[in-house]
Amino acid sequence: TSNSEPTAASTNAGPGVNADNAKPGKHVTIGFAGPQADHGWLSGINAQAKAEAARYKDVTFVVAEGSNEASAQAGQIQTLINQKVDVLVILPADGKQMTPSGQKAMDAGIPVVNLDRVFDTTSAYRTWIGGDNYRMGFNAATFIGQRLGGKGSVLELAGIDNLELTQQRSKGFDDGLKTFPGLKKAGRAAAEFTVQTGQARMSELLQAHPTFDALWNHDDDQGVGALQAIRQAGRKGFLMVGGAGSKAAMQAIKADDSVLKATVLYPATMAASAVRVARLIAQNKTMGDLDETSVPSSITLFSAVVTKANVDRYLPTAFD
Amino acid sequence: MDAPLLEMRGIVKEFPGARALDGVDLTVRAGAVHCLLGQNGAGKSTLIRVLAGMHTPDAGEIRWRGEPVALPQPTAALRYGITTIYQELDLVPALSVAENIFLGHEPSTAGFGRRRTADRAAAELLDRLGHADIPPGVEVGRLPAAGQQIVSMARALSYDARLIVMDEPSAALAHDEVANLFRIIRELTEADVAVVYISHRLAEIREVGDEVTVLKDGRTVAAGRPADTPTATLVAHMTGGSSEARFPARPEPADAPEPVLSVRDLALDGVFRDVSFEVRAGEIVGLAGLVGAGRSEILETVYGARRASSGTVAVDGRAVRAGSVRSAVRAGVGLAPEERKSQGLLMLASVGVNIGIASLARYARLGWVDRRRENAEAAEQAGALGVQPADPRRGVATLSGGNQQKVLLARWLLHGCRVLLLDEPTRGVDVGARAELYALIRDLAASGVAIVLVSSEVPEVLGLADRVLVVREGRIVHTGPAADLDEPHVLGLVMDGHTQGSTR
Amino acid sequence: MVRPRSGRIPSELRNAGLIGVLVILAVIGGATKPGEFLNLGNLVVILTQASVIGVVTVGMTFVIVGGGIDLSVGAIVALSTVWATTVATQSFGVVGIVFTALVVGLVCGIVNGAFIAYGKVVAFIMTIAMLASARGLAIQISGGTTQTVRPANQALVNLGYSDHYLFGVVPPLVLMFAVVVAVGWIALNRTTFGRRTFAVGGNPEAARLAGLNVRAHTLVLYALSGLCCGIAGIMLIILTGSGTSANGNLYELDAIAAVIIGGTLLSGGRGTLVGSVLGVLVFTTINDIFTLNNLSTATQQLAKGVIIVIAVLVQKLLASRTPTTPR
Amino acid sequence: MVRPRSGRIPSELRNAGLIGVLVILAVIGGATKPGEFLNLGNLVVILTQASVIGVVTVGMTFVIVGGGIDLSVGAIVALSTVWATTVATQSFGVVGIVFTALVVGLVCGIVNGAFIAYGKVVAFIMTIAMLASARGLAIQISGGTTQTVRPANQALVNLGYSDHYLFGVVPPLVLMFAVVVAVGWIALNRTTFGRRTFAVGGNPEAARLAGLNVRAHTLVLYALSGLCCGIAGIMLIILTGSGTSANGNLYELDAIAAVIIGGTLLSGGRGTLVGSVLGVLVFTTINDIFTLNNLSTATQQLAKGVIIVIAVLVQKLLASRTPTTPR
Ligand SMILES: Nc1ncnc2c1ncn2[C@@H]1O[C@H](COP(=O)(O)OP(=O)(O)OP(=O)(O)O)[C@@H](O)[C@H]1O
Ligand SMILES: Nc1ncnc2c1ncn2[C@@H]1O[C@H](COP(=O)(O)OP(=O)(O)OP(=O)(O)O)[C@@H](O)[C@H]1O
Ligand SMILES: [Mg+2]
Ligand SMILES: [Mg+2]
Repeated sequence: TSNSEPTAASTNAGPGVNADNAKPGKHVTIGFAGPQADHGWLSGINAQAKAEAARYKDVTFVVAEGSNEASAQAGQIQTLINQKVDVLVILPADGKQMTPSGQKAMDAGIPVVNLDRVFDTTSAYRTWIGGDNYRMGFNAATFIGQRLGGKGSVLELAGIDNLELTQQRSKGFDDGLKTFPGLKKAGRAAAEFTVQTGQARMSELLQAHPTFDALWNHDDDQGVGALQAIRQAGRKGFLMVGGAGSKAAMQAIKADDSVLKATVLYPATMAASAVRVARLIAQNKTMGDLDETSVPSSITLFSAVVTKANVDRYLPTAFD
Repeated sequence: MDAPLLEMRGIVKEFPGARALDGVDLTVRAGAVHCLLGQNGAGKSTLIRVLAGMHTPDAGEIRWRGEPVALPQPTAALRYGITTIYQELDLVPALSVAENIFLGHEPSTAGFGRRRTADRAAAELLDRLGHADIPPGVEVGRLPAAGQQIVSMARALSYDARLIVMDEPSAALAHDEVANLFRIIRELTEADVAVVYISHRLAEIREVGDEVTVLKDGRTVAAGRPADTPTATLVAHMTGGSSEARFPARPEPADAPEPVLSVRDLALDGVFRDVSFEVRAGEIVGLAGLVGAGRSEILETVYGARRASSGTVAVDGRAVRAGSVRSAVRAGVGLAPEERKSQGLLMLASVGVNIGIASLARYARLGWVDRRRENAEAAEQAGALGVQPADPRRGVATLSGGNQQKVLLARWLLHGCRVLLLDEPTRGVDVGARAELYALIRDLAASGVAIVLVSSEVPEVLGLADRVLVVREGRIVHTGPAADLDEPHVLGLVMDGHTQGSTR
Repeated sequence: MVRPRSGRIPSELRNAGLIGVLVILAVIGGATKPGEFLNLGNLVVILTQASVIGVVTVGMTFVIVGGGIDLSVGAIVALSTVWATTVATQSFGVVGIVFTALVVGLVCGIVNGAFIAYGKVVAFIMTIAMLASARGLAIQISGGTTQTVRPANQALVNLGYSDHYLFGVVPPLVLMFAVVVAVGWIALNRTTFGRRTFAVGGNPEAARLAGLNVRAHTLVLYALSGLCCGIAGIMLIILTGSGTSANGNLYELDAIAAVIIGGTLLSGGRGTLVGSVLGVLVFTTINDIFTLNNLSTATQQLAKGVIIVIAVLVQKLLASRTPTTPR
Repeated sequence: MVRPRSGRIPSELRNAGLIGVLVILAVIGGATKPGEFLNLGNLVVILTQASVIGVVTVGMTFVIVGGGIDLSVGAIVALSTVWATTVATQSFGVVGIVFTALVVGLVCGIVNGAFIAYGKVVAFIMTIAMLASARGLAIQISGGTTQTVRPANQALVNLGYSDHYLFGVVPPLVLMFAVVVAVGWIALNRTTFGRRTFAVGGNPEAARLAGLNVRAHTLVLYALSGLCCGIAGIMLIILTGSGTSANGNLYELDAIAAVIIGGTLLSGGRGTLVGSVLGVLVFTTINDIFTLNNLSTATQQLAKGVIIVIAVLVQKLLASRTPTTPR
C-alpha cells in the first residue's frame, strides 16, 4: 500500500513555528533502530543520537541496537512498531534490505526518518538524512588530484566490499580520478573497517607497490592500522587521505607529523540531526531557516575535506 | 556329494607393514560347524573380514556353492546370506535394539520404517536367544556389554543366512550364556545353516565343532575333525610347540600376612551391596559369577572409577578416597578393565604410549619424557607378554584383538602395583599366551602383589585363584579356598541366582 | 543379566530442560516488559526471527547427527538470495526466484557432499572452503550491491506484510518454518533414511558392515542442508525484499550452537530435531528480550554469554543428573 | 611376517604434503609477481601476518588434540587488547600493558576450562558464550572506540618498526611467534603434559582409568589457549599501536581451519603442531599472493575456497594413504 504524506506532518503548521523549535512541545516518543556499536563511526552514531535526545525534556527515546544481521534488525524495527512510537529513526545495516521494514512502519502510520543508508522506495520513509558516499570518494579523488598537480599513481584501501557504501565510495573515487587524465589507480585492497585488517592489507599493498604518490583510505578506524603498517615499513613520500573523520585522524592532520594530510568527512553528527528532525516531524513543526511548511523529504550532508587549514572547525564534532 | 557351501583358496591380505593372510584355505560344508583356531594375530579376524566383504583380498579365490564369487563390499556378502558376528561389538548406541538388529534391512513401506513390525520381529529373535528380558525399544547404548553381545547375535540371525560367522562370540559371555549359544548353533545347523566358529577355548571347539581349521601366521597349517584330533596336536599346530594352558602350582598359603587390600561393606546402588573381602600380599582372589552379577562394577568401584554409595576401601590399612581413581593408583592399585576399546586403549596412539601412559613418571624427569626409555621399557613388557608385533612405535589399532588385550596388561606390569584388579584378563587371549599369562600372574603374586581376578571361565578362576568369591545378583554368596571347590559346585552357586536374575 | 541400565540424559528429558529454560526466559521477559513481551505481536516477531535461522538449523541437525558439520550455510544462504534476485532471474517472476534459490542451495550442498563423501576432504575444511567461494561468488554476481526485488515480483515480498498473515495472525514465514520442521522431524524419526543417519554418524563402520551406502548417505545429508539454505534464502528475500552477499553472516555458528544446545552430539550419532528448534527459540527469545529492554550492544553480548551458560546449567539441572556410565 | 617401521602414525607424511603445497604456492606467487613476491621484505610481511594468528593456533592445537574446541579465541584477543590499552592500564607503562593482556587471556581461558571440565558444559557452547561475553565486555570497556597506545608507551609499538628488527631482518613479532611454537612443540611432543594431552583427547575414559586427572588437565588446556590469546593480543597492540573490540574477528574459524588442515583430528587424540603452523602459513601466503596481484575481494574469496580444496587434495596425494585401521 503506497501511501502519501503521513498525517503527522501533513497538516500545515503555519508560519512562526520555526522560531521556537527548541522550546518544549508535545511530548513524543522517538524510536531509534541503530547498528551494532562495534566500530568507531557506528558507536559515534549511537552516542550522538542518545546525547541529542537527552537534550529534550519532551522526548522519550527508545533504542534498539545490537545487530547488523538483516532478519534480526527487521525484528527490532517490528518491535519498535509494535511499541507504537510516534516516530522512527532507522539506520539500517543495509538500506535496501530494510525497505520492507520501513514500509511496514509507514503503513502503521509511523513516520520514518531514514538515516544514512537509503531505503529503496520513497514510500518507505518520510525523510532521508545522511552522507554522500559517492561524493566522499569523488572529493577524495579531487583533493588528491589537486595536491598532486593532476598526475601520479594512487592506491585505494577500501572497506568491506560487500557493503553498498563501499561500492559507492569506490565509484565516486574512480570517477573523480577520471577528471585527472594524469592520475592512475595503481592498486586497490579491501580491508574490513578494522584496525587489524587495515594494517594487514596495507602492509601487503606497500609490499606490492614500492612507489606511489597518494593513498585514499575509506575509513579512519582501519586507517589507524594502515598508518602503523606505513610506519613499520618506514615508508614516506606520499600523500594519504582518510575517510569518515575520527578524532585520531583529525589530530594527526593537525599535528601534521605523518603522511595523513586530510580526511573526507562522513559526519556522525547526522545521527543528532536525525533525532532533531524526527522530533520536529512528530511535533508537526518545521525546520528553522527554511521557509517551508514541513520538514524536507531529503537532506544530504556535505562530505567536506578536512585539512590542516580547517581541521579546528571539525575537530569538536569528530568521533573517537 | 555336491560342492561345499564355501571354498576359500590361497587368500592373501597385505596391510601396510603386515601380511595378515598369506595363502589361507578354508572349506565349509552346509549345515556344519567349522571351527577356526589360531594364535593371536594368526589372521582369523582378517580372514572373516575378507569373507564379509570388508577387506578385498590381494590374491586368492572364493567359491560359493562351487561358483567363483567376488565380495567387493559387505552388501555382496549379505546378498549371498553370509552374516557375521564381529569380535568387536559393532552396534549404534543411539538406536534401539530393534533398529540395530534390522539396520540395513529395515521392514519399511515407501521409506517409512514399520516400528511395530520391527519390534515384534526383534522380540521373537531375542526370545529365541533366550533373552525376552531385553526390550526391543530400548537404546542399545544403555545395555551392558553382555546385552550388546546378544543383540549382535540377534542381528546375525535377522538375515535369512546360509552361513553365520562368529568371531569369539563367547568371549563376552559367561558359562550359562555359552550353553545358550550352543543351543542356537545346533538349531541353525539342523536348518542346514553353516557356522564358522572362532574361539580360543578348546573345550568349546570340542563341544560344537564338526570340523576345524588351524591358522598360523596367516597360513592354514592343519584341517580336520576335532573329534579325532587330540587337543595336544591342535595346540602344537597353533603354537608350533608349547602345550595347552596349565595352571601354575599354588604355593603353600604363607601364615597369614597383613591384608594389602581390605574392602568393607562396599555398595553401589542398584548394582551390588554388602561386599566385604580382604586380599593378602601374594594372594590371588577370584570373583566368579554370571555376566551381570556386578563383578566389573565391584572392581571399578574398588578402583574408584565409580563412587561407592557406601563402604570403604583400604590399601595397607590406609583408606582410599572413594570415587577417586588417582588416589587408588597412588595407593598402588591397578585395573585392567573389561572393555579394552572403550575403557582401556588409546586407539589413536602407539603401543609404546599405551603401555607407558600410566607410568609416565617413571621415565620422565621434570616432566620431560625420555622417549628412548619409554620405548625400551614398553618393548620389554610387550616382549614378556609376547605381543605380536612387539614394535612399540606401531599403532595399537593395527594389533589383533588378543594382542590389544596383552598391551593393556603390559601397562600395569610396567607400572607395577601393590594391588592388581584383572577383569577378564584372558578374554581373547590365545592358548599359548594364556599359559604365559597364568604363570606371569602367579609370579606377580609371588612377588607380593595382591591380585583380584574376575573371569567368566570358572576353570580359570578355580585353577588360578587361591580363594574364590562367588558373586550373585550383586552379593557375595560364598567365600572359600579354591582348592575346596570344583566346577559343578561353583556353577551351582552361580546359577542359583540366575532364575531370579531377571527380577533384579 | 543384561537388562538396560539407566545412563545418559534421555533426549526427552533434555528437551524438557530446554522448555524449562524457555519458560524462565518468558517469565523474565514478562517481568521486565509486561506490556510489550506477552502479546501476540511480539510472539510473531520472535517466531519470524526464529524462522530463517531455524530452517537452516533443521538441515544442520541432519548433518551433525550424521557425523558431519557444515560451516558454509551462511554463505550458501547469501549466494541463493543474490542469485535469485539478479535481473535475469527476476525476469522469470516469482517462480524463477524460488526455483533459483532452491537449486543454488541444493547444488552447493551436493558439491560439499561430493567432496566430503567421495573426495574424503574433511567436512570442516570443505565447508569452510565453500563458505569462502560461495560468498566470493555472491559478491561477484551482485557486484557487492544489494539487489532489490522488482515491483513485478512484489507479490513475494508482500508475504511478509501483516495483511498477508493467515487468519490475520500466522505469518507465511512462520508457516514455512513449521512445515520444514514437521517434514524434517518425520524424515529423521520415522523414515529408514533418518534412522540410518544415526548409524552413519554414530558408528560409520557398523553402518558399512550393515550394507548401508555411507558415502551416498553422507552426500544426501549435505545436499539436504544446502536445500534448507535455499529455503532460508527465499525467506530472507521475503523478509528483506532483496538479496545481498552480506546475508546470513555467521549463521553457521548460530545454527551449530542451536543444534548443540539442543542436545545433539557434535561428534554425531545422537540428537533430536525438537531440541535444535528449542535451541533456536532460546536464542531468539533472548535477543527479543534484549531489544525490548533497549540494551546496548555491549550489554547484550555480555548478558548473552552469561545467560547461555546459566541456561545450559539450568537445563542439566531440570534434566536431572545422569549416573556416570562406564563407557 | 610383520615388517616393522610402518603401520605407525604417519603425521610426518601429512606435513610433507603441506610443505609441498607451500612450495607450489611459492611458485605461483613467484610466477605472478616475481619482483614483489620473492624477496625478504615480502617474507617478513607474510611471517608477520602469520605471527598473530599463529600464536592463537598453537593454543588451539593443544585444545583440539585434547579433545576440545575453543571458539572464544578471537573475542579473548579483542578483550585483552582493549583492557591492555585503557587509560588506566597504560598509566602503568609497557609492563602494565603486557601484564594485563596476559592476565586477561589467562583468566578467560581458566573460566572456559573450569566450566567445561568441572561444570560439564559442552566446550562448543561454553566457548561460544565466552565469545559473546568477552566481545561485549570489550565493547563496554572501549565504548566501541579504538584505543591508541599513548606516546609514553610508544616503545612497545616501536618493536613493530623495521629499525627494531633483529639483525635488521627478524621482526620481534616473528621471533615471539617462533619462541611460542618452539615451546609449544616441546610441551606437546617431549613432556608428560603433551603425552597426557593426547591420551585425554583420544579416550578420556581410558585416560581416567589410567589414573590421569582428566578434568584438571582439560582446564589447563583451555587456560593455555587463553594465555596464547593474551600473547596474540600483545602482538596485535605492537602491530596496530591500538586496542579495539573489533580485533581478532573470526580468528576462531581461521585458527581451527589451520589446525585441521594441519592434520589434527577435530575429534582429538591425534595431531601435530608443525602441521598447524604450516596450515597458518598456507592461509597467510594465499592472502599475500591475492593482495600482491590486487585481486578483488570477490575473486579472492572465490579462489581461496578452490585453492583450499585443491591444497587438501594435493596434500593427500603427496602424503600417500595411511593404513586403514579396522574397528
Ligand atoms: N589395519 C591393519 N593394519 C596393519 N596390520 C593389521 C591390520 N589389521 C590386522 N593387522 C595384522 O594382521 C594380523 C592378523 O590380525 P587378526 O585380527 O586377523 O588376528 P586374529 O587371528 O583375529 O587374532 P585374535 O585371536 O587376537 O583376534 C595381526 O598381526 C595384525 O597386527
Ligand atoms: N553404568 C552402569 N550403570 C548402571 N548399571 C550398570 C552399569 N553397568 C553395568 N550395570 C549393571 O550392573 C550389572 C553388572 O554389570 P556387568 O555386566 O559388568 O557385570 P559383571 O559381573 O562384570 O559381568 P561380566 O564382568 O561377566 O561382564 C548388570 O546388571 C548391569 O546391567
Ligand atoms: Mg580376532
Ligand atoms: Mg563385567
